[in-house]
Amino acid sequence: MGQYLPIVVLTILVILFGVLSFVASGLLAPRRPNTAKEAPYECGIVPSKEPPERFPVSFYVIAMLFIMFDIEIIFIYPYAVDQEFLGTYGLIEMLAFSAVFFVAFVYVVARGALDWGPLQRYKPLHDIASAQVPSTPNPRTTIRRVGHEGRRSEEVTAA
Amino acid sequence: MSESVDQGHETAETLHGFPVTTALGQKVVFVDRASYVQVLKKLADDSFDMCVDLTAVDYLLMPNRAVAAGIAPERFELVVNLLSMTRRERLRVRVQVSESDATMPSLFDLHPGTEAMEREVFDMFGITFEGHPDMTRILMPEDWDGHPLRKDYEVGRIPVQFKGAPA
Amino acid sequence: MGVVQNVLDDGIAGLQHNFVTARLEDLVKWSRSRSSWGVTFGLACCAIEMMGTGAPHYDLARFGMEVFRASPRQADIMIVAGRVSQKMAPVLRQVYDQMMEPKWVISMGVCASSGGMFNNYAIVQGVDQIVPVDVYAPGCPPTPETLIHAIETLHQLIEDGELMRRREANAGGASVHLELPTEAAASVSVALGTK
Amino acid sequence: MTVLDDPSFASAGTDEGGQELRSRSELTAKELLREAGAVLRMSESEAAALADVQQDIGEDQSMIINMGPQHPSTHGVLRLMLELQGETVLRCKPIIGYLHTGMEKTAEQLTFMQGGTNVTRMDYLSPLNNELVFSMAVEKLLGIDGDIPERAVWMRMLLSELNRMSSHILFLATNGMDIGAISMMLYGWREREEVLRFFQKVTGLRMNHNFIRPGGLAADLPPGWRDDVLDILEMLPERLDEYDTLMTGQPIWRERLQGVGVITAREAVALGATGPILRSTGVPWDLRRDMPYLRYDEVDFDVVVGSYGDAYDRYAIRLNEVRESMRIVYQILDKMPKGDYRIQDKKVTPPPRARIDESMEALIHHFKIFTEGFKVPEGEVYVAIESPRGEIGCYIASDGSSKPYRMHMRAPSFVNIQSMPHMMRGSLVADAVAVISSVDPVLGEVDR
Repeated sequence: MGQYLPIVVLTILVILFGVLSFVASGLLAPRRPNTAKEAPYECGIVPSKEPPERFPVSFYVIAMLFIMFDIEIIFIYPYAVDQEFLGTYGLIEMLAFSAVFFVAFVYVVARGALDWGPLQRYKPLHDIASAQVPSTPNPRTTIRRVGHEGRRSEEVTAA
Repeated sequence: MSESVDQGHETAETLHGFPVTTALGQKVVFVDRASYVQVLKKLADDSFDMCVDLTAVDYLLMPNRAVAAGIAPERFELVVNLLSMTRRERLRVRVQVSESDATMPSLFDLHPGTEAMEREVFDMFGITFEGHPDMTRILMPEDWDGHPLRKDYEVGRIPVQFKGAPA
Repeated sequence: MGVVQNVLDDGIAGLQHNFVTARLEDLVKWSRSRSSWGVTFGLACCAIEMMGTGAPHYDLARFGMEVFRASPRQADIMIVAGRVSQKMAPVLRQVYDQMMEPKWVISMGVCASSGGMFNNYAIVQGVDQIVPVDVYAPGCPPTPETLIHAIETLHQLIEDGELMRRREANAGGASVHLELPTEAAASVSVALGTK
Repeated sequence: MTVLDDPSFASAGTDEGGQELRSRSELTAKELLREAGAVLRMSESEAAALADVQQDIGEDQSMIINMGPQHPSTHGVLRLMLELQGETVLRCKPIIGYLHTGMEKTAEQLTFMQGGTNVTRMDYLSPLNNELVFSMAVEKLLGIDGDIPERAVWMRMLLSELNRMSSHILFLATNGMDIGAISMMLYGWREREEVLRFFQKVTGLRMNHNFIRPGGLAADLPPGWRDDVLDILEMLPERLDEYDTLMTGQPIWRERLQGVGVITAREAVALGATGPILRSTGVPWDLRRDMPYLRYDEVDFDVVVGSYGDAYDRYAIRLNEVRESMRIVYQILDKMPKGDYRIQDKKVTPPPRARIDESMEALIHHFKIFTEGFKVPEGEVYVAIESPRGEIGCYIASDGSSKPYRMHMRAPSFVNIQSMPHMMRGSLVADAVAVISSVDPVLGEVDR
């Protein structure tokens, strides 16, 4: 019986702390509601119409992926605690377990659910630039091109 | 294009048929309302392709101002600043707008950049632009009445209370 | 009975001020004044000086204003930095209403305090027509030192203000009207941290 | 009943009716194409190419939200109404006017001598450039723009270039913070404080100096100004290299900015955008080089030009323009002539303070100039210079009295903001923040 006492005390303390802070803030905070406080915050503008409930599916995919990998990590914790007791058998088991998740991950990446990156566009910059301005009026000033670092080669379309 | 017509003692230069004066070294052409868009289109083809600024002036308190010969000064005047990058030259176009029907054709199709400037001129002076995609106020709140930059619109000063303050 | 009902209504401010709650009151007031976060309400030139005050050289973090929260829900002090135009006035009022109690307002710069040099149709001649202002910081723009002086005055105000016996009059936040002392002689004794 | 206790004051006031973005169902196809295509006159092929942003999504698919006046990344009180489909921006409409101060109306009440105080509060990141363009316009009207003393002209160039450096350093700070490099804000402000301290020493104020006045400058440079400038110029280079390693060298930084907010040269010219936005598309148009004013034709410097027209180019342009400005300031230090800092023409310049005590006429002259101001001959003028954000122009029509009849400032940010919807079309919300930051608008000069 003795060895379980610390766990029991700990759970009671945790529950107590959780409930106490929840109730205290509910109790002690001054309550002075007004319409503006209930309204959603829209950068200072009073929202005229309700925001639609429907959201694109890509948010949902991201949420699902997060939950999946979160659960995976939770299972790895007990393995990590008893790692040497489980030995190579445990390691293989853990790797198989992770492989299952990895397959799902590869599938999702292959289907392109994760490439949300900035939409990069390279517009044809036909050389209006050089045709525009004839030779420089002031021989002392030259034109220096910048912004070439890290550009992928095929995008260099300008003169 | 710009021929020098000898008129009396000084040669009155004209551009696309409209009188040109030089104000402090800057060429200014006075265009009338009817052929306003055509002249600007010709100017745009002739390398004045960037419309730098479009604003208006209310000449209520200055009726007899210096205007090129043959132009009847009206109350409002639209001022368009054009820039030619190839010739490194600026040109100012002044158009008289009468108070009775303060409407002008919009430059939006030729110079899309003037969309906001025309909305500001509408907001501040009340000159409407036909063919403008979004003729609403831009600076003042939507329910504001009156056009602030007109000369008959008072400043809205709150009199300061210290002794001897100007009224 | 009475006390419990007061606490339920007004939270901690419902308690009566007595020797038991005195220490608790000091603790709450000290914590509020030492970690008050500003809501980013930068409008015009004063906003650049406000950012300058938050920057490493003048470092507002020394006074607990470590970060400027963008959303009014997590902010205590609204620093109105700049001229308030007629179009911006309802937005200012909306953001002020959406701030949680206790909240304070510093009117930074002469344009916010009294319309400044723009006495015309477009500028609200003084923010105190829209929101209750606690401290007015003069200057156009106030140098970061003036702003820090205003913030320290407000912190001192929070520490000295009553928490428990709040008057029922001001339904809004703890909006105590107070101007910087005009005559230079009576300089405000800003006790930094010492009681 | 003041507004304090009128709860409905806010709700009634904040919606701007006609100025707001109308929802998709209310628009005709042509208007929708224009707003989605964002303004430009497009050939049919380009309009068809636009189909990548599909037009036929239903009403409830997209959401119109406010990136409103009080928002950390809109650089002031700019309000953007975005129509979003998930994270993609379909349409965007900037709504401005939240900082409208009626400066052009106020300018008609102030004399030419006082005009500087009003104008300097427009673009509060480079106040000296506002005063410079206003003073040059007034001097041109007076006809004295040719005989401003040499020292005054060179001092104006020095202050204008230092102001360009402090404005671009602030751009680097806010651009870094907007994209996520928060520490960039701290470094940027640390450098900017040095330049502001120099301004405080010379002009007496950190901002809104009213130091460049029609006819010259308000005062001479304080003794020891040369080594203050040299301190700044010695401190900056390795700080700028620090920025290079922190930002230019980072793949994340490049990934976030390259190809984002792209605009071509034809679109930039059509929209009237000037400054770093125009130069990022490859058009080498810089007023300091192409239509030189002050003594920019006696100073050699590079015009920095990009070639892709995206946010990364605009960042690289501004970073290198700080280096160019330092080069110019070095040359100004060598060429700064001796002489008086203000034109000696009695009509414009008040007598020096010392002489007022001795002679009666000086006192009357001083009193007349400061109360009634000097008379400017009738006429109209438009002068434009290169401010850090683009071409800032001052159009003054005067009626011969001592107050301008009409003063209009052509604000570069006002026009550059109109090109934002075009750059933002089809990008993500995070890129919208990068686009706002790369346009670097200052709302003081937008709303005037």
